[in-house]
Amino acid sequence: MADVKKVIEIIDKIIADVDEQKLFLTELDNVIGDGDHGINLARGFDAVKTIEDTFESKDIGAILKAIGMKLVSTVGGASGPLYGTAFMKSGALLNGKTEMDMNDFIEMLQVSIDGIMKRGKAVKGEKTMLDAMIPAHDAIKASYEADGDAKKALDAGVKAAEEGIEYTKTIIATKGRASYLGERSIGHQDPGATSFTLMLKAVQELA
Amino acid sequence: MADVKKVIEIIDKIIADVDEQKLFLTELDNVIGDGDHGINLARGFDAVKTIEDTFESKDIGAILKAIGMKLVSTVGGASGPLYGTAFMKSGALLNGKTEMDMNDFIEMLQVSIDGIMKRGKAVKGEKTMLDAMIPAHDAIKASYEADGDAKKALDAGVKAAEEGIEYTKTIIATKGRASYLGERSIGHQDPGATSFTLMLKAVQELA
Amino acid sequence: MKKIINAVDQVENQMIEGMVKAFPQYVKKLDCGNVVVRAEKKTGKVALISGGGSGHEPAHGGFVGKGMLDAAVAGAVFTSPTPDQIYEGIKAVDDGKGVLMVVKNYTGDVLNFEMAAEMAADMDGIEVKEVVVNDDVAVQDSLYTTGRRGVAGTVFVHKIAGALAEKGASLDEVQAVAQKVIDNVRTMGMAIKPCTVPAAGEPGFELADDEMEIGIGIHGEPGVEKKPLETADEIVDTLLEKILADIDYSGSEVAVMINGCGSTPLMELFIVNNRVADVLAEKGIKVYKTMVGEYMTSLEMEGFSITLLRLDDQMKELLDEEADTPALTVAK
Amino acid sequence: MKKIINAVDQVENQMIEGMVKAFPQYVKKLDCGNVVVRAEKKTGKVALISGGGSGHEPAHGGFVGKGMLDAAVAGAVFTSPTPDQIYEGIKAVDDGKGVLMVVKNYTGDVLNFEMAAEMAADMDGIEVKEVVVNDDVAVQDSLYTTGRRGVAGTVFVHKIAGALAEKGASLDEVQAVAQKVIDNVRTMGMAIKPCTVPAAGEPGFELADDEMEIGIGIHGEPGVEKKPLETADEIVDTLLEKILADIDYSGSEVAVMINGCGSTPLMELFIVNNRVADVLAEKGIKVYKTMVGEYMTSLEMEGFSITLLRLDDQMKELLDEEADTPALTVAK
Ligand SMILES: Nc1ncnc2c1ncn2[C@@H]1O[C@H](COP(=O)(O)OP(=O)(O)O)[C@@H](O)[C@H]1O
Ligand SMILES: Nc1ncnc2c1ncn2[C@@H]1O[C@H](COP(=O)(O)OP(=O)(O)O)[C@@H](O)[C@H]1O
Ligand SMILES: [Mg+2]
Ligand SMILES: [Mg+2]
Ligand SMILES: [Mg+2]
Ligand SMILES: [Mg+2]
Repeated sequence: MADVKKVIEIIDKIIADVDEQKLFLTELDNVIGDGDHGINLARGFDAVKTIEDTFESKDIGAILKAIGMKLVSTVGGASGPLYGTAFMKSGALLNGKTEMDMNDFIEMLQVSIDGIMKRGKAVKGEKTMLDAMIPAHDAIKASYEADGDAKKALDAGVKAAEEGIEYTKTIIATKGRASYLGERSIGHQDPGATSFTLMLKAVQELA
Repeated sequence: MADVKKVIEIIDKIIADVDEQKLFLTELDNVIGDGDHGINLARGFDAVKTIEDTFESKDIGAILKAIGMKLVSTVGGASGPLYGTAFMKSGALLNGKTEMDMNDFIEMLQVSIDGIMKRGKAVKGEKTMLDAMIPAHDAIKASYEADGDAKKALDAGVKAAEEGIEYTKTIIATKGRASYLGERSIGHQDPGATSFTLMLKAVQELA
Repeated sequence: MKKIINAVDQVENQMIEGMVKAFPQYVKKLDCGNVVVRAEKKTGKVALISGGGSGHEPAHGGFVGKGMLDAAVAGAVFTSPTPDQIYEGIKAVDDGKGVLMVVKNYTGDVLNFEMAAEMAADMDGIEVKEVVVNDDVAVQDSLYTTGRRGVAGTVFVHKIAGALAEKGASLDEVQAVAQKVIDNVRTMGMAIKPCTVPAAGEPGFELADDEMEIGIGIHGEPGVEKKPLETADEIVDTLLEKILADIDYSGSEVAVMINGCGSTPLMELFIVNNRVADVLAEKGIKVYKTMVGEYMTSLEMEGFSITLLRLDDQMKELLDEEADTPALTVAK
Repeated sequence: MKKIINAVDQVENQMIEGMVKAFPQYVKKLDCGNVVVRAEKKTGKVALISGGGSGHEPAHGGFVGKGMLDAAVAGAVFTSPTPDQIYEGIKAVDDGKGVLMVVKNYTGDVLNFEMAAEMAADMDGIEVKEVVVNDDVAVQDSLYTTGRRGVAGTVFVHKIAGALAEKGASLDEVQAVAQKVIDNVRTMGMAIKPCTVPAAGEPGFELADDEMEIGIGIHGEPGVEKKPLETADEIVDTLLEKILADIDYSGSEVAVMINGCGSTPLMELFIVNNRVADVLAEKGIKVYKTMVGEYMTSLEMEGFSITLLRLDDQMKELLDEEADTPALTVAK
């Protein structure tokens, strides 16, 4: 699925996409949060950019761990520790590897979800990034287990994540800042679910 | 020229006119001062209105003194002590009188001017109320001494006061808040010169 | 966006630098980031650390000093600080007696502070405890939310827990009194004008010329409702009603805080207090102490919050203890 | 006009009432009007009285208390108080040692205070002296003007002369030190947003979205020029240049005040101080003490002023003396 070079390529694209979608993500957060999700993530991935030149000499696990630590120490807010935890857990999983396959990726999603659920004390259906992550993981896993087609599996994952975003519009937030809005949060999509989908799309396109 | 009843009538008109011109005077003060001259005077003459029912039993001197004290204690700003002094000095001059004639009025203007000049340490040509008062006094005096026609004299006074207002547009303020503007005060008429003219017009119309 | 700043990405740094340069007798900045600690470390006591996003000045750096905080960590505007910075703050102020973190109840703050506490415990064996302030009655505390937000009442936690720590109490005692303040403090706010996060460039919400937002949070988060602007007295009555309904203040003594959100003239805060004092007097609630000013702001948001703290003898005594910080001084 | 008030003609009264209700331990109001005096009259000392229009809160009522003022008289918004009220204030605080009036240099203030002083001298034989503060370098002090305006530097006069009076000095001594402060204090301000006098209902001046007014007065009076908005650092440089050109600060120690005009977020004031501190350090001017906050506001005007006070040993000592007032507390 991906070697170190490919992973770096994907990270590169995520950095660029987050930057490009910064205002959009912030605008989403403005409606039901505090209007900084795009700013936060962009600050984090800009910082990741500054350590990118160290990646080539690292294994995939070390790269993901370094990204996780960078995100934790620069993003702040709720999403910083959550995405940071996801990358750090993924790094621990892929420790020493210079190649990863689809099964690695599926497991990586799983440990990310577990890490985020534990840190954020959240479950599915609370209008968070988990509502894109969990369906994406499940769809990728099901599709890949069915026919072993990686591309198809990733397409299914993105589709599920996008449906997850739509789903967040229909529910009341019970975690994060959007929960203060109660009923008023209905009708608006979750910024974190949106940013996760953006990252998954980079994998789909390049892996 | 005026008995107690007439004086009360004139005061009544001044109260009404100040109220009517409040925004205009304030607007003038906004341009070269701090935008409160109309508000200040209206507050003062509104307060005068509350003691008007005591006037009938008083002589003209006592009425003017009471007005002066009321203005001093309610107007504030620069114009409060200045107009207050003018009315108090006029009251002292007309102490005990229940009738006043044109000579009384001319002398009343003179003590008012003297009082204001002393308190405000100002002279003619500094872009203040004095630039309407002094020419008005001089014109009334000259006209009345020439032919003894009170109406003509008051007309001449109002005309001189209005020319005084025009004159204030042409000079730099060297007293009061407008002096902070330096050159920038040129082109704008003085609020105090304007409010004095308003009062003189009430006398002209009713006396 | 019309602001007196230099560059959007410099506001946090330059704010902290400007604060530290103004008050070198009180505070200094750690090299590692926007962490402010007492100019001279106070030893032999439990250390108090707080923090949160920037944009709430003087909170929290302004409350670092004698009788209040030992450290304050400032994140980006309206964004929780990161665990590494909080961790550095914890390490800098711990003196072996343990550290109490005063955290406002936002997911971001809670997650980042807890991660930092884990780091300090795991890597340095520092005993770190936490209290989570949740005084904002505008949002419901229910199973279906993350609970009430932490707002201006936090300053009372700093003052009272800080005073007890200064007297040499144990970590458990300091945590207990901090929790007692939290259990007894309630706040509600409103705004008539939004604020603009510099990096965003646009106001966080919109209000028409005749509208106000009741129950606003300190990041401009909505609360109860948007409605036509009312008189100061009517607004106060609405806020007080909610606060007084939340816990029973009857017959008790309270500390009152009228907190400006950043661009509310003091004149208006006093007009607000005029009504607050009258209503409390009517209800037989005795005011022990009133604070009027800017304690927990939201950049240039215009509005105010009312905080009521129900006092007991211990809290009264600690409220009156000496404090000497850039933003709050209580003379003995 | 969007304000948190009840009625335009009640703002001054309700502001004073709200202040007195907030700080009964410090101040009380005289029955005769908006005159605020210490809650407990301090006897055996020269009394200090100040005042001016309302709308400058916390000035001047917020500075009534130990080590500062004995009385403050508040007029209508931006309008000098009247002589009868000032006279009542003088009578209330005089204790046979004489009264010093601290007047800001505006025709209205000077005329009304002087009339009050005449009344107190004539009718009650009270010895009243006066100092006139004129720290604003934005306007030229020439024979052809009424001289420089009195602005935020006034607070240093209150602090330093108040401290000397508290120590029991004579009226002449207190007047002399007040005059010394005036001779050594300079201020200049700017604004990016005007304010609206409640009774007027419209802003006192206009600024486009990208404009600022340099040299603004505390009632929104223009000063030097209207020009495009610059960075905080550039603005500071402009203001400091004017201040430093007015008297020679080189090699001296100064007290710095960064004063918010009413709706400037503290964050921006700290960013301003960051530059002020750097420039003064560069020029070898030593900062003895810095104050950052709202001391002399202009309703909800957005902007700030910088004040520099050149200190000598006496002024340094008096600046550090204990003060305990609603708006300024210096702990010993
Ligand atoms: N407890 C939680 N568990 C999982 N995700 C969460 C939780 N709280 C918030 N989030 C996610 O974080 C996103 C907001 O991130 P961000 O705006 O960067 O932080 P903040 O809310 O602190 O400003 C939300 O859209 C949501 O997806
Ligand atoms: N020294 C002075 N002598 C005479 N008139 C003065 C003097 N200073 C100001 N004035 C008058 O007072 C007017 C302003 O009054 P007002 O706006 O009520 O007071 P303030 O300037 O204190 O706000 C000016 O227009 C001017 O005519
Ligand atoms: Mg957010
Ligand atoms: Mg005026
Ligand atoms: Mg945030
Ligand atoms: Mg005025």
